[in-house]
Amino acid sequence: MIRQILGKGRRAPLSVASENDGLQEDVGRTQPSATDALPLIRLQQLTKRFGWIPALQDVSCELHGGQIVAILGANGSGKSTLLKLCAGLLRPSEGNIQVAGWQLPKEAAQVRAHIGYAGHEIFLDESFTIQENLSFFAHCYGSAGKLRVDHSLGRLGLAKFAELAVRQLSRGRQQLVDIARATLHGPELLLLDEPLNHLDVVAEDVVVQMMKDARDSGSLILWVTHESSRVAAIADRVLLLHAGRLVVDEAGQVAETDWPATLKATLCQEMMNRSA
Amino acid sequence: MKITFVQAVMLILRRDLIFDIRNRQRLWIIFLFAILNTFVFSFALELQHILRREVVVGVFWTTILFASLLGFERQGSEGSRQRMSQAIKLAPLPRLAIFYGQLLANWLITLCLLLFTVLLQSGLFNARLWHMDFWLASLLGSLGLVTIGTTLTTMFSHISVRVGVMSVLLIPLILPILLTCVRFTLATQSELPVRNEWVALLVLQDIILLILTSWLYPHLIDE
Amino acid sequence: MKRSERMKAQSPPLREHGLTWLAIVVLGVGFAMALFYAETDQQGHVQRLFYIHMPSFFGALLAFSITVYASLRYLRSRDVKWDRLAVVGVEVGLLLALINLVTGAIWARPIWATWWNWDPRLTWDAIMILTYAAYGVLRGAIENVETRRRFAAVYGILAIFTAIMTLIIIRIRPDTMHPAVIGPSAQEARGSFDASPTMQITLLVNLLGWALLLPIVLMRWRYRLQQMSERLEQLRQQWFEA
Amino acid sequence: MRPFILLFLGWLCIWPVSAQEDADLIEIVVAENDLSIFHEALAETDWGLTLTQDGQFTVFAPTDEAFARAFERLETTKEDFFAHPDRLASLLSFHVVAGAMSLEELRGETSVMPYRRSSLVIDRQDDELLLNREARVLQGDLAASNGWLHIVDTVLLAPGEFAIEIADNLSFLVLGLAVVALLVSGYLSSLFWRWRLVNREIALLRSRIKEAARNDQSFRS
Repeated sequence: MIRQILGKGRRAPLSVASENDGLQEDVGRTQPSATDALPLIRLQQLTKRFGWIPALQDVSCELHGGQIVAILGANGSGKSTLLKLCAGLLRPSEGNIQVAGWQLPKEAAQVRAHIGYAGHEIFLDESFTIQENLSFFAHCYGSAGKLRVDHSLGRLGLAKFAELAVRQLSRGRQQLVDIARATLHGPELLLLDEPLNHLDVVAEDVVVQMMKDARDSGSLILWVTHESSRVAAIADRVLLLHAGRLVVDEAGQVAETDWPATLKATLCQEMMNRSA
Repeated sequence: MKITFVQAVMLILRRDLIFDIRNRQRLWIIFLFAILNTFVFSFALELQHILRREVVVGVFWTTILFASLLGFERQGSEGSRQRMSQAIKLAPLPRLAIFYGQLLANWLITLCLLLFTVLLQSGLFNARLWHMDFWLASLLGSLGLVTIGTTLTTMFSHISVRVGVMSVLLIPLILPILLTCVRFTLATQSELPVRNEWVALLVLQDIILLILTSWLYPHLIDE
Repeated sequence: MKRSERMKAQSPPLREHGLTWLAIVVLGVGFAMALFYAETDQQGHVQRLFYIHMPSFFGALLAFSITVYASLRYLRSRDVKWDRLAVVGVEVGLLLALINLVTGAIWARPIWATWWNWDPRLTWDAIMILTYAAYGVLRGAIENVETRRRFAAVYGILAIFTAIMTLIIIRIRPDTMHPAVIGPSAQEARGSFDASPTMQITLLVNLLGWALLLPIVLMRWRYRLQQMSERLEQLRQQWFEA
Repeated sequence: MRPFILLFLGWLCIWPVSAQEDADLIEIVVAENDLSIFHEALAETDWGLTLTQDGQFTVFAPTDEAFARAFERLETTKEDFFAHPDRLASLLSFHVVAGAMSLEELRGETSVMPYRRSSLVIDRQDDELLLNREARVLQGDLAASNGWLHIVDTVLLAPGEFAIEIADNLSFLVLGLAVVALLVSGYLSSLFWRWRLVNREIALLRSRIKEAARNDQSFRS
């Protein structure tokens, strides 16, 4: 079923991932045209202060479904905060976030079913096995059934570890399971906070492939990362954050910056020749 | 299709119970403490000499209060439970479903604790605690205790707090319920006519508490 | 901080001072009246403590109810000023409740020959002190500023439930099983007040002083202190940030 | 003539028993020989009057020897204990309970509420009654027209009763005022001290920030 964001009215009703959607997900589907549809995420002068330290300062942009957006920036430049805000875990101090037309802090309930978030901490329970953890979340998201759990485990190559307790897994594999948890219900908005950190090369490719599949099926992936080298190859669009401000927006336009010119220039250059 | 409210509550309830059964430390702490507390009181008050049923009632409720207090303190500070509460917040479950799920889980454990302590203490002090109204009082009293306990546990699972803060916070809130329970069970013990105004008072408190905590719970969870 | 704003923080406007001086005058007059003007009750001179005991009780009630109202408003609007008001209400309320407790106990000693006779109002006052002291413990235990305010507001509301329920339950005497809500508890017996007009005037003056002016003045000063300590924390964070 | 004497003697010996039937509590106390202090105490206060009227009472009468022991405990003598009638009345009110209760009925109770308003605890120690955790009943169930009388071996003292000699309560007034003054001044000084501390800290920090800003400019230029 084509996951299409209807462009009319403020409240864009999202089509719900139906029960049997899991299987046909990989079958090629038309790429929703990014221009006319209502943006999946709209940030307007988003500011977030922890105590008095501004983590994010009036970030505003619009992101459409069907693309991978890389978020780059130094440590403490507000990347994770931006991700948590989009996931509805934090409440913005000023400005507002709209995910698929729903105002996030208040109407988060409607949108939570369509958001997948995998952060730094592993949101799993060590004493349970992988199978139990994932089936619990499958039940939570309402797309119950062993089918989905096996499918997502298989996709990330974790099928044979299903019976192991999370405690016995290595950090990298735990992170994979966490990503499986986030993508279990086929979310329209996938938020990944440095997913490739602890992974070996094989696992990295699996995750990148999974991100590409999700992008092809029309969902938006916000990917926070450090390796700017891989960004050019994978991301359709880049957001550069420096000290809480959005430096580079849209494909390559530069706002005001004192971000080290070299990295930015090389990055934009790569973006230019790739899209040209 | 979203899961219904009751399904969500059952889900959280099953999850919490399995979690507690899986790592049994919390249960061990609660039940062992109940036994220890009983012995401390029996030695301290020389219970076998004074055949006073009132004292036994007092000892019973103190044991219940402190044993479940230790359970809540432990639950509040468990690392894995804190991470899980974050994950559950992400899922599209209605906020109150999470609260009632944890509430029911804690309530079941407290009821087991009640049963265990009644058997233990009526045996040791051969006081006849098996009074019908006694069970009513314990049921309602433990509901109130658990409501406040779960609220504070949720609060503490978001912040890592040193030991002891939970008891300082929980006991003042529990005093009215404890007062009513002790007086109600006193009436059952000393063949005085059991006035049903005590039951009404307990029910009233439980209802007010449930309404209050249900209204305050979303503020606890969401930023 | 601009100069004018800093000046305002240093020397509060006359209205601030005026209220403080008014409170000091009223308290002084009330104090003098309690000692010399009012008749000595048949319980002897110790009964004069009553003119501080009862008004401070209502002052504490006023302070705690302000805390509850501020907590409710903070939860709805998440505005920092409501949280400041809640903190201020608790601190002043605790002071006044403590005064009420101490004078009650000292007054009970010669009359009832015991320091503490589990009199309903005194017990209720003690439990309120315990509950709102725990409020202070909670605020101290949380580092994150937003969570501290939110949880403190939630606890402030739960605490008032305890206070009200305890008041009702304590009045029901255990042995006779019927509520003595109106019945003469030891406190009321002492406080029943059809006595001479001089006593009533003294009580009124003291009531104005202790129950109204003192809490409000203390709260205003404590509120300014709270503002300044938050200003300090802000500067400290900026300093570590820079 | 003899039968009359016999009759009179017979009447005399049954008189105390029969007399007891319609005699009230005070007369029974008078009749008992070792309750003189108790009787004197009753006469001293208005209890002497109330116990004669109708209305059902249960009275616990401590023996003279019990009073003697009580006076030592309270380090007072009989005279100056009787000097304070209100304290005496309050002590006696702890010995009188509304409603006539025989020993049997008392055994069923766990605590009763005398006129003194603090509960009198009743224990059972191997089938013997224990009042106020210390007093035993020497002779119980003396029926009277308006209630029952039980003679006990120790004076019932309410908890914390007259433990120390009560000074004139003016000193308590002064103590109360001193404590209040202490509390208020303590809070005000803590408020003032915190105020000064915060002010000084703000000034310090602001000067540091200004100074840091100044060397930034110098560094940049």
